Amino acid sequence: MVISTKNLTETKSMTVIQAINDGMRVMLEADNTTLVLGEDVGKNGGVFRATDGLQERFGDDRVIDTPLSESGIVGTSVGLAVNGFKPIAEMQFMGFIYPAYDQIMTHVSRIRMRTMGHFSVPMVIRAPYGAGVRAPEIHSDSAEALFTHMPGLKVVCPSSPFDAKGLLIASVKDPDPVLFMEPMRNYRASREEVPVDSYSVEIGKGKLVKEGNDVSIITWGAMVPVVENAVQQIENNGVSCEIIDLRTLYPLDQDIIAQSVEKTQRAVVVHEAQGTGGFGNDVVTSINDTSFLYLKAPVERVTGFDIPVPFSALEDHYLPTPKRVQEAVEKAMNF
Amino acid sequence: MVISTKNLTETKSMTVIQAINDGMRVMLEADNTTLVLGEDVGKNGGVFRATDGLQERFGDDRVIDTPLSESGIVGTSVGLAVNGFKPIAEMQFMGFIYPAYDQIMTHVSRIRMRTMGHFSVPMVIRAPYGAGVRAPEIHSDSAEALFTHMPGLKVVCPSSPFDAKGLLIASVKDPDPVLFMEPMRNYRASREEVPVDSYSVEIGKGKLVKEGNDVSIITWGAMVPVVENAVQQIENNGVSCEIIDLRTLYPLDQDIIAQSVEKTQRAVVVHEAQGTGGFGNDVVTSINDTSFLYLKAPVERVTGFDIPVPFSALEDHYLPTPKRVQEAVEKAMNF
Amino acid sequence: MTGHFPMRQIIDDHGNLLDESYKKDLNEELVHRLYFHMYRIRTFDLKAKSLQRQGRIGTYPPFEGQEAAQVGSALALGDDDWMFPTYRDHGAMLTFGANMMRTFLYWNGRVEGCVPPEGKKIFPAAVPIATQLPHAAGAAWAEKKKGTKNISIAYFGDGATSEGDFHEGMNFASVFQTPTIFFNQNNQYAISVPIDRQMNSETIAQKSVSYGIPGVRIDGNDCFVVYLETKKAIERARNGGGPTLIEAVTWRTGAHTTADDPTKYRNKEQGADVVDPIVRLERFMKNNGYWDEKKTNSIHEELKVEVEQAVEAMESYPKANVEDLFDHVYANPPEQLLRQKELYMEQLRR
Amino acid sequence: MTGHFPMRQIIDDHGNLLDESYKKDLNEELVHRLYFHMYRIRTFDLKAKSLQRQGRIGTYPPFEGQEAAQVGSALALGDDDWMFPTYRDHGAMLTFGANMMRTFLYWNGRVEGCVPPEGKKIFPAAVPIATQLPHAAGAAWAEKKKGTKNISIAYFGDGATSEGDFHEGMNFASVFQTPTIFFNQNNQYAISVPIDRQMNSETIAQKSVSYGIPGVRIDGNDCFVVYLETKKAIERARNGGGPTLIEAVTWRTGAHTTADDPTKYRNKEQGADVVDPIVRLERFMKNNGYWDEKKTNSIHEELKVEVEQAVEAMESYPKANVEDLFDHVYANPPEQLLRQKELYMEQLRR
Ligand SMILES: Cc1ncc(C[n+]2csc(CCOP(=O)(O)OP(=O)(O)O)c2C)c(N)n1
Ligand SMILES: Cc1ncc(C[n+]2csc(CCOP(=O)(O)OP(=O)(O)O)c2C)c(N)n1
Ligand SMILES: [Mg+2]
Ligand SMILES: [Mg+2]
Repeated sequence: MVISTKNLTETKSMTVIQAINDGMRVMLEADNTTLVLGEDVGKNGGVFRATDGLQERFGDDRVIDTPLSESGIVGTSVGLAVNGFKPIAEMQFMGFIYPAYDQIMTHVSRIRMRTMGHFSVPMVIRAPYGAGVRAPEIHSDSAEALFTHMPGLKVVCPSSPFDAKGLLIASVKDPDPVLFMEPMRNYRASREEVPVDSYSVEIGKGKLVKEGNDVSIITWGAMVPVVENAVQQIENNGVSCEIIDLRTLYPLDQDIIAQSVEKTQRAVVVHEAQGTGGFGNDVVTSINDTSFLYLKAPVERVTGFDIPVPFSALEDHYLPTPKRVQEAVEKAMNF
Repeated sequence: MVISTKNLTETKSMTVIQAINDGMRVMLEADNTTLVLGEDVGKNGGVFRATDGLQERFGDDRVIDTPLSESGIVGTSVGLAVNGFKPIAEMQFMGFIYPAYDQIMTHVSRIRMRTMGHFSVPMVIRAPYGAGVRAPEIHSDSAEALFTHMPGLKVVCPSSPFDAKGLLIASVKDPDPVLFMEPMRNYRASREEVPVDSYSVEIGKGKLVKEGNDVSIITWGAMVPVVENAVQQIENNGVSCEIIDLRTLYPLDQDIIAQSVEKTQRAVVVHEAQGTGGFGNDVVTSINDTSFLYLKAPVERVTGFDIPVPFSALEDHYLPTPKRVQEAVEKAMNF
Repeated sequence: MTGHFPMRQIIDDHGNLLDESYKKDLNEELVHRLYFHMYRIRTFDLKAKSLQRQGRIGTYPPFEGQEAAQVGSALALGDDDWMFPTYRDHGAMLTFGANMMRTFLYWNGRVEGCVPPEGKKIFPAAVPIATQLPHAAGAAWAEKKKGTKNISIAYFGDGATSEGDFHEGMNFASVFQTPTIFFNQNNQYAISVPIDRQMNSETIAQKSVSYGIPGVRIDGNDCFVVYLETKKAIERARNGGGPTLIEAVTWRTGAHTTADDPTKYRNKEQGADVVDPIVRLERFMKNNGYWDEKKTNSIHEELKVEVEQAVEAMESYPKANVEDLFDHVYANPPEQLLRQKELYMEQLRR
Repeated sequence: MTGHFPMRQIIDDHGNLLDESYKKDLNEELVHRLYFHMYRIRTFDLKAKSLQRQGRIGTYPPFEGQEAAQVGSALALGDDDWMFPTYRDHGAMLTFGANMMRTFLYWNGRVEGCVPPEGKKIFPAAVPIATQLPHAAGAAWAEKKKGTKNISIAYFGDGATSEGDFHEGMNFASVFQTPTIFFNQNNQYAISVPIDRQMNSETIAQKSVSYGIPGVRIDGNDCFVVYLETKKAIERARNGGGPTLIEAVTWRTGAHTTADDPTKYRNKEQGADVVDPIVRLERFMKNNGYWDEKKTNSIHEELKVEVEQAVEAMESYPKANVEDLFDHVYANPPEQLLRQKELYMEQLRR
């Protein structure tokens, strides 16, 4: 669902990274309590240029270069948020969010609960994530499962330019903290017409990317294009695939999954994080809970292997590929 | 499987905490590269007395009070481990492991991989975990799922005195780092005859706690006694339950689960961490993968709710209870 | 480095004024306010310990011995300032306006104990050590951005200085020159770990050098120096002078918490020479003609009544509500959470 | 505080000896060793940048301008010491004995690049900032426990000082008096963030005050002061004197990495006055009769050949082996991982 009171007919062709930049621009304009802070987000405009031009436009007291200190960034954002500001904090890469894990786990996600709503710390933590861009070690982690297991936080992960802007705006407007995961691999991979004005894409709703009848493929973020690519091959073989882009991981859109799986009766979950402990297991459980009797085959998972994301020379062997997706679909079909 | 070259006939009645103390004693004696370090583990003997008497016996250069600094404790343990020592590092409570998350995620678990085995950092990170002991906020977290999603690490969680000592010794001897979770609630809850000598319980093997025919209840740690308690009620109603104590979460003993579920054809997973993102989802997926066709009902889960572990006045409402287990079994049976 | 950070005192252990020039700052109203609040939180603290022994509240961390540090600093704050305390700072919180009944509730495992009175900017006690320092930097930064003169104060112990968040919070505050008071209570122990095992520096105050900010070491059992030095740092902060690190040297008279046994790790002799901060103030009052036995007794009586009434109110407070568990995790609880709540409430009714 | 931590120098920008008393320490062998290694790693660095431009290796972080700091410190180490570098310290690593071919491999995304020569205690470059400081404290602590005289050195940048692990690592080292050298290269930028936005302290050296350990600020582009001060700190550490913080003030001549565009955040003028550390050494050599044009040319030639051969060896190195992905995560890979490997290897063969 798209919520907007404004004119959405004026659009511009944008990449994911441009859409994210534009989402921040819109919110910095709309509400002067909105802040952007992080390492290199100001003068440099971000190592991916996500915040390009924002400091020039909104000043260095609103778009703020911070010390190299993730726990400090998130921890001071707690103080800013509880005192009336709306921080959009950038973690330069998701693999560098771990020093802030304590702050997110013990404070960001718990302050509303701890004070029965007296204090709250609405903020957005942006984190570029994922492998496949030949980044150095640690830069390629996909750590959503460490945050979906954290009540009080929402976890959002768009795959397309339109959703990226709309979900980012929704996240900034959300009364609760949101981890906003950005698939680096999609940053400049494609363009889409994106409204220039403000609009929201509702948090907690998946998207039916493509209808199909034989098998449901459930995925998110950087794996959406991989699945789309695989499906082209698979449909050549006469298997009709439905593709669901979850877009939000917590809260999970269990209905869209159940509806699809109850129609197709077969499901494949695709994500790039390691399988063990991965969020794919939650999707499997959700299907187990809602749609057990409909299933004609076990739910297949195509995920990263249970190994650290490899150095770049071999990272493509870690990531789900169209071929691996294809074989999983075959397995589900031939069960 | 129990591995020992020694006399196991001489035993002593021990609680879980005594067994853990004894496991450290045995390893400090056996190998003078073994170190124990952490906050208050020395002179004070640990806030739970887990390390009671060890500093007196082995000296303060082997049983070491450290500064209040979890990342420092784990980070220096990396240096100690790579340079020939075997640190047993204590996190005073699992809820205070988060400041060390970065060290564990980016170094402890990855150094072997990163150097193709040239360097390794065998160490044990002990962490008392879980709710139900009326501890202050944050002290009651059960964070296993944040570590099973971390290749390179093993995650062990005994429930009984015998397993606690044997698994601790196995963990110290393991060539890889092990997160050793200790169910606080079980620390003094029961006693068992435990060999005085050294012995190992194999990492990666679950235990059949009780045979049964109608439903498999899979659990670990502090939930084992809760399940046992529930089963007494349930069996009064004529339902025969099999109980499996996983004991190790990574690597997961998929065989013991599959064997049981293929016999009973129904399964209930019980753990105290929040359901979403919880390790129970991995168990569900494992059953989905191995035993789909055997299942007569969806796998039921009894877990903590998707809320932060509450303050102590209401913590019992968060935790799985025998009643909740019982109702889940009924649901599985009546599906 | 101690040379640079000598411990400042205004009165000595016998209650004698060490520096006559301070005399003008020590008016009667201040002296009585300090005494009142120190005695008040002492009364609270002793009561809490006794309730714990009787099983009427849970584990409790006494602050006995630290009353001068907590009251002196809290009284220096303005109404619109922010407080970021730890689990041992309920004395400071009560002095700054926290509700006593709710404070007892907190130690009885009730989340309601974290909710401050409307308008009082008191954050819940930080349980994970040192994590509140960046919060205090952030909240003060927000005040600066808004253009107010409000400041924030973060309380923390000697042990807290070893955590990364101590460093990151101090660094942020110094870089952005936030009006933040980092108020350290160096009670010389972190549970069982003495300060010389916690750090190799002779003082905590000298850690201010890392951040290029003022640092001061004071006798934390001298309520006057605590009050006046905190006040000075606050004035500087209000006027754009940025953060200050204050090390208040004090002593934890009792156990770390009611679950702790300090005989495991310290001798009887340790701390034997420490004069109770309330006794010190009494001596000063007697030496300087501020002592009025009758008035004092009536204050003691009044405080006893206040504390007893708070206990009563705590014990007759409505029972914890299970639904609260689910209702405050999100502003608008997601469907999947509402389902969990519904099922559980149903089960409870069965 | 800069008063306490003036920047030490031995030669000035023109290569003039500032203090004759050092003359005795600067023997010919040392001068030539420093020159050789600085020129060597410069040759490597320039080659790496050029390979990156040609797409023959991945993103690369040049250390140009920091050669004196890296070589001077690395040459002060003994064979049995430990090195804990960052991604920008391949100059120090090469000088200490890392294999050049493997260093190129590393920047080509190959994990093999992390494996040091047998017996060389060189840890892989730390990617998460400041995380290696506690490692260095731990490894040195182990040496102390073993009763050896070996020490460890941790390299880190100015930006790294803002992280909690900087603080926790320094604190552990100071409390346990581990023989650790904390060698800071203050190149004045952390990607785009200048040091005055990183910290409010005038120097990094003064952060040693927090830990009660020696701290020294040196001209990091003066290879002699780097070498001699590092040596001094190492000797102190070997003899039980504990850790030292060294701030080597230097300048990152180029971009943060080959993916970075410094014109976004710094002017052309910035750094224009910084004299290249190799030029400074050359000037000194010329001023003092150490310069031999012919010999120098032949060294340059020799180094060019070494680097070219390393590139060749890197490019003809066996292709990355997929099985390695699964084989080094655990000493004995668990069954569930072996199954993943097996299935994937099968799939690759299909
Ligand atoms: C991150 C973290 N680690 C460990 C603990 C357990 N713990 C509670 S209080 C305490 C000692 C704190 O000492 P100090 O900072 O000196 O404060 P004091 O208790 O003396 O007031 C410890 C280790 C904790 N609460 N948080
Ligand atoms: C924990 C962490 N956060 C962020 C990054 C991204 N990052 C890589 S290098 C760098 C700047 C480091 O600056 P400095 O410590 O001065 O070292 P230099 O690059 O100048 O050598 C940043 C922010 C990282 N690698 N690790
Ligand atoms: Mg203390
Ligand atoms: Mg730098």
